[in-house]
Amino acid sequence: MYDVVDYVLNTTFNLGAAGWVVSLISYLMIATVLFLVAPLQMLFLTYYERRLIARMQDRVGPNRVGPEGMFQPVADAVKMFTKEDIIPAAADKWVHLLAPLVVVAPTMFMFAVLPWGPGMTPIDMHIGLLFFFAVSSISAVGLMMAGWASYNKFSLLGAMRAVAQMVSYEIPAMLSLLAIVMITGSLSIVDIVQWQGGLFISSSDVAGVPNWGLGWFVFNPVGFLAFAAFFIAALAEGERTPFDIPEADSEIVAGYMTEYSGMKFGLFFLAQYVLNFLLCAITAVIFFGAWQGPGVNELYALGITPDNPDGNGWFNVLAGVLGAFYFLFKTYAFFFVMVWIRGAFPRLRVDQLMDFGWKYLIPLTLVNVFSAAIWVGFNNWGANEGFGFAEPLGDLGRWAVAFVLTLAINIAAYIVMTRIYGETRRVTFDEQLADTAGLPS
Amino acid sequence: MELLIQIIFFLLAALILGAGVMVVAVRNIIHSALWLIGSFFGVGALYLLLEAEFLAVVQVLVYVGAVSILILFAIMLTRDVSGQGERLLFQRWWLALLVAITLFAAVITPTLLAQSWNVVPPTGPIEPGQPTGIAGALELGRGFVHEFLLHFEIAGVLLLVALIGAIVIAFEERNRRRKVLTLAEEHELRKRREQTSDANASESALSAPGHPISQSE
Amino acid sequence: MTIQFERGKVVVIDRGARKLRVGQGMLKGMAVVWHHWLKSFQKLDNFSKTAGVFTVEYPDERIKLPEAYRNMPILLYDDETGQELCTACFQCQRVCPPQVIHINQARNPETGKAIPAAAEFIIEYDACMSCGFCAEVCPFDSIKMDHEFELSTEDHAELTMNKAQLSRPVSYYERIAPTFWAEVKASAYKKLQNSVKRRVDLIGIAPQMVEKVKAMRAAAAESEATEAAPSSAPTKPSAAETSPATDKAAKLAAIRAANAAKQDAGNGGTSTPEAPAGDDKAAKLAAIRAANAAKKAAESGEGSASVAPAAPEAPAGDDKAARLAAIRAANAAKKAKDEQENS
Amino acid sequence: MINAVPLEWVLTVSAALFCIGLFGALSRRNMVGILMGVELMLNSVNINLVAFWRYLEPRFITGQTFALFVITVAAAEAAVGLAMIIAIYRNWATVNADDVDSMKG
Amino acid sequence: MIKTEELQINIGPQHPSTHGVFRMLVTVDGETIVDLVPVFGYLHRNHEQIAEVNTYLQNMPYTDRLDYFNSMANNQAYAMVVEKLVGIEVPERAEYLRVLMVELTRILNHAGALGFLINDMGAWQTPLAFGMREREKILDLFEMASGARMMCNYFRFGGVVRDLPPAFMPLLKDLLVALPAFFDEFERLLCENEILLQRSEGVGVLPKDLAISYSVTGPVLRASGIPYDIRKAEPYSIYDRFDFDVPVGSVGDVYDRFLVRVEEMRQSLRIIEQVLEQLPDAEGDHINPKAKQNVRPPVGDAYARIESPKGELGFYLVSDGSEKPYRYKVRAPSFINLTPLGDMCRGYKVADVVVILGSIDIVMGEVDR
Repeated sequence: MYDVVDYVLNTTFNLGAAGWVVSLISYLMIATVLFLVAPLQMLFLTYYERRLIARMQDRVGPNRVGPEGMFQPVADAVKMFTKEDIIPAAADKWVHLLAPLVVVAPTMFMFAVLPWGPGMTPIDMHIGLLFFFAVSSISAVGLMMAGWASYNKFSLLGAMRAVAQMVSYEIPAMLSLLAIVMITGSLSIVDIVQWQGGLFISSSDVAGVPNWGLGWFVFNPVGFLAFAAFFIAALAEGERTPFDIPEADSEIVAGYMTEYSGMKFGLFFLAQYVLNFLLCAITAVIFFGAWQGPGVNELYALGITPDNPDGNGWFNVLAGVLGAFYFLFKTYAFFFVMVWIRGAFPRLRVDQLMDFGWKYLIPLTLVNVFSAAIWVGFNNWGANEGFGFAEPLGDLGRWAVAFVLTLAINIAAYIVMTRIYGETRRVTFDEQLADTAGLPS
Repeated sequence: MELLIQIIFFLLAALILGAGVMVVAVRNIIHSALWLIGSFFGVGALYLLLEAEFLAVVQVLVYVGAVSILILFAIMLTRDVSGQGERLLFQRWWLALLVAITLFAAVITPTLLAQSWNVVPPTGPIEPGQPTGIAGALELGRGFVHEFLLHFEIAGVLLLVALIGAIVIAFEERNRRRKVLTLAEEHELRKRREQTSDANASESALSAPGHPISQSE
Repeated sequence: MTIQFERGKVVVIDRGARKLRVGQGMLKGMAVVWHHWLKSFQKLDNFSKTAGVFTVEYPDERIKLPEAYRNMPILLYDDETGQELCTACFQCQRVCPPQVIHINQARNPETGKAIPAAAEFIIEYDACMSCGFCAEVCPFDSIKMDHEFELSTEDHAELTMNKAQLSRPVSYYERIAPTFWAEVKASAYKKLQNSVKRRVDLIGIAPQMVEKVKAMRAAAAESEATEAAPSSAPTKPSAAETSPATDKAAKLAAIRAANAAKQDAGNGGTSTPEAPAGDDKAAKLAAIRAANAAKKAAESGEGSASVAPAAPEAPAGDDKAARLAAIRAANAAKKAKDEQENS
Repeated sequence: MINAVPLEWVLTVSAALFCIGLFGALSRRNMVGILMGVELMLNSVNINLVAFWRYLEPRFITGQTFALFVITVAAAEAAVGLAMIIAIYRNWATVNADDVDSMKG
Repeated sequence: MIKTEELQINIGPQHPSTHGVFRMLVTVDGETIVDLVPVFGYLHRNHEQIAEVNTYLQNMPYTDRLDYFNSMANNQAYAMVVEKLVGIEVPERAEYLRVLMVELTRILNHAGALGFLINDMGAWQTPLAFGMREREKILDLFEMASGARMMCNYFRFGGVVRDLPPAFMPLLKDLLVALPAFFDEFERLLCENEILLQRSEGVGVLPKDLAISYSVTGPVLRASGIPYDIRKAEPYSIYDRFDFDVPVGSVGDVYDRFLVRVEEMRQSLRIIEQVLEQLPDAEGDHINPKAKQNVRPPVGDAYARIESPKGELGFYLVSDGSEKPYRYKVRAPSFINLTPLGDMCRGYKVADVVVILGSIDIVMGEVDR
């Protein structure tokens, strides 16, 4: 983007703009595009979800407005805009007003580090992953504000639940990403994506694997367990079934959104769907190689890159389109899974949710961090770090040993943990009564 | 470029200080906490301006994402937050003000007048093994497992101790907690009491005569 | 524990308590949903299927309603002659659980004798509970249950249906319930023939058929006249003029009756319901009640100077109800006068 | 940054924030308010550390490391402090520092 | 948790999961329920008093409106009590038709009730949609036979209003193919689901002897382990001619109630299959031709009860010899099963309230009458 703006300003119009003006303009343009993309994603996702879940329930879903109901979300948005904005008399007016903004703004920030295609990352921060999660944690403040300012018991209860849930599930999410970060040795999202070239085996682990763009993390045991744990945590972060407790309509009406109407409610809705999109996207990025896929790397190699400054620009476009297609396809596939889960499961109770996060997911991800260390040891370390004994196995052999070891550890951990957790959860009636034995009568 | 940075700096300074003043001046403790979050955010942005990206992100993650949430939780769990009809400050708040202003004067005078801070970053030939440029996350990570390993471990232990300590302090002992008996538990207890007093009357109602269902075991 | 009954036994449900649960139950559930998603591109067109879209996209496609379907009651009349099957036997009015059927028996304007036809027949659709008793008990197969269910309206009072709105031709019912009608067709028509014999003039003709029947009769008369003699031609216009003339007379009579009722109100006569303006339903009900009262007074015939027929003050803007009430009141008043004179 | 804004400015902001925090910690009755004042002070310290690191020793990580430790300590302090406030509230039903004047629970 | 003040929350009367206009005044300590007071009467329609100004026949469509989910069962109970009072014989075929309709009603009621229960647990409509799909089919059959989907008004004193139309049987046979598949699928979807287990195991336990003293009936009682089913205990109509089992639970929690209902649907299916085997072919024998509909029972009283899908549904009538009942009383299972709700919820979490309420399976039309 910088190059294009620079070319237009300084070469075509010969304005002689300073470097920072050029970068400001180019960043603003990118930001505008992303800012427009976010609501469109929300509009599309609501439609997509409603049609999908309807099909899962043997229904048809909205199909009246526009072809196949395509404009249903637009109609909903218009309705949302034109509704009366209600502020409860006892509410804290300013906080009530600010809360939706505080919730929406971070989700917009998070777009800054998403890689849409090769060379199409808005900002390649070297701490991109950390940025993503740091920013996502801000919206918890907004939820708290919304719940408190509404002056409603249901709102406050919902906000407390939402915040407790978000804060709790950030830990397993971070821990499962820690395993990936240990393997790549970088927090940069671009590096993580780059690492996932290969064919079922990453070419970064084993040199000489053909790079078809399929060396995703999910294909190794560490990555798979991390993926499962992360996706579950993402469901909780995005308040999706079975963790949609903060807005459990059968219990606390609509949680922190109870006292919101019209556009402010629309903003919450926007934030939620955009967050869901982002969580699906980041899952696709970290575990499924974002834009990686057959053909993208080859096309990109022919385009203009830092290594190959005199390539053909059209190949950049082609690689970008293909990469963005792969990326969005994976993202929507994850959203499909979210909807699928929503279609299949009831929701947990709030104490069960906390138990699940703290007593099951966190230990499991801790074991996975241990596995990741083994993986890194076998694949990346040499004699210097004390892994000289593995050298004679060769790259592939070391990979295989690491694979078998981590697979065994992870499966064992999964079964043992599930058993222990399951036993503690399944308090039979007799045990429940035995628990009363010590009670004062 | 420089002007832009200066403008940004002043805006940030205004945010940090203004929000800080609001933190101590606002009556409603929730508003106070929200202003505190604003101040934290300003500090985080200042870190970004100072090119400490990692610290900026950690600031947001820890302060905005965790500490402020903790504070908000603590406020909501403790009391009515409006603060209406109560004294906001101690009776001798002017003393505190005096101390603060004196300290500020004492610190700032030598800073601005006596010392020349016109420091030039060390340039010159870079020795082999010395880092180049501005240290980032990578160098920090290296540092934590080499140079500052002990410090890092101590920080970890500190956090663990704080975690356990917080739980121990805030934990309500089991027998002090209110236990609401469910119907089944209550019934079981009553049954046991009856059993101890009258060993005979413990059969369930099923075997009572006159039950409509004739049953054979 | 198994308790043996005479046939069958008591089974204690297996809770699967000792099963190892590592998430396979959730996966099973997801598999079911996946199966439904795949199958959702077909239609569930058969009762033996359990998957496939079962939505009926209502305004576009409609389920064929079974013959027995019952929504709201309607009145049948014969297609050709326009004769209504109803004889105002009051069976339906008596059996109706929410009491929403109101019938007014027709009378011969000259003799005052009851005619087997309903002068007015009102059903309050808004309170009807669609139980179908009226159709069941009707001995003349006149009242039947309709299949029309799109009755929603913004105006509550629109759901009070009078005879004109209730009447449907027999062919309509034959179309929606062919076998049901085939069973009763013969007896229904036989009974209709009997009651038609006792009807006079246009009484007993479905309101929407009145003009047609009139035209038909006029045509018949004309053809008769042309056949018989040209001298009887001047009778035609007078016949055509009768209806506005009687209307006017009726209105006059109604006004007179109302005045009389007002005067007699103090004498312990039937009370005069004062309907608020604009309340159609109430007006109609009041009209019917007043007419009934008048009828009763006329029938009892016991020197009813004190029991003057009461006419409602018809609200402005409700022509139909007002006119109906007026006619009825006028008839009753006339009758009462006659009887008074006789006694 | 270092060319546009002199170090003194940053230090002034830091000192001012420290004094605001100090005033809050000394004067507010509400214990949560006191804790918030302390958090402000810790933040100002961090600004100082990062500023010195950036202006004086950008190639080494000592300043940032120190700041990170301060954040760690702050987080620990917040957790323990708030736990104490909750425990106190449970026993005294107050969060005003001057009402809590007994050493016995 | 931290010691907090008790908080009072109103769940209802307008609330998505109170199954109508029903209010629960919940006192909570944190998330734990200390006290729960059910408040009802928002849907009171004076049913019993209206019945005393109506004739006996006119009450028949009003009974449809009691428990609008299973009007056929209500009709049967009312028809039975009047027949008992007057002494009307019911032809054989009519009895079979009645049993067929009531067992279909049981399936549709349980399919709907389980769907709503899982909905209250937070599933987004899928089990409900599946249950409703089968319910639709059964309602189509009802419509074909009686003319209405829900307010069937199909029963008359001495039989049923009309015989089955010719198109009925083929569709019913198709449905009998679908139903076992539906039950299996429903079980696969939910019965082993770990989340459902967590939400329902050990929740809302109603111990055996308390269930008896609370006088609850139906699946709620059977889930507590009492094998009490009026169809077995006091076989009315022709229920002594069918083989079917009575499923009982062992603990009495929400999970048991769920499983008992699933199993009862299977048993109802068994009964329907036997009905189809045994159904006599006599055309026009759907109603006793001698039975008058505008009855004038002799002076006296009668009580008749059936095992409705929700429990014991009884009608008590006192006749003074006129054409209208002198006294008319409904023993509504929903109402009596609702009485232990407050005690059952005590000690559980707020989120469990709606689940326990859903597992009792109430219809407010019957509770408030």
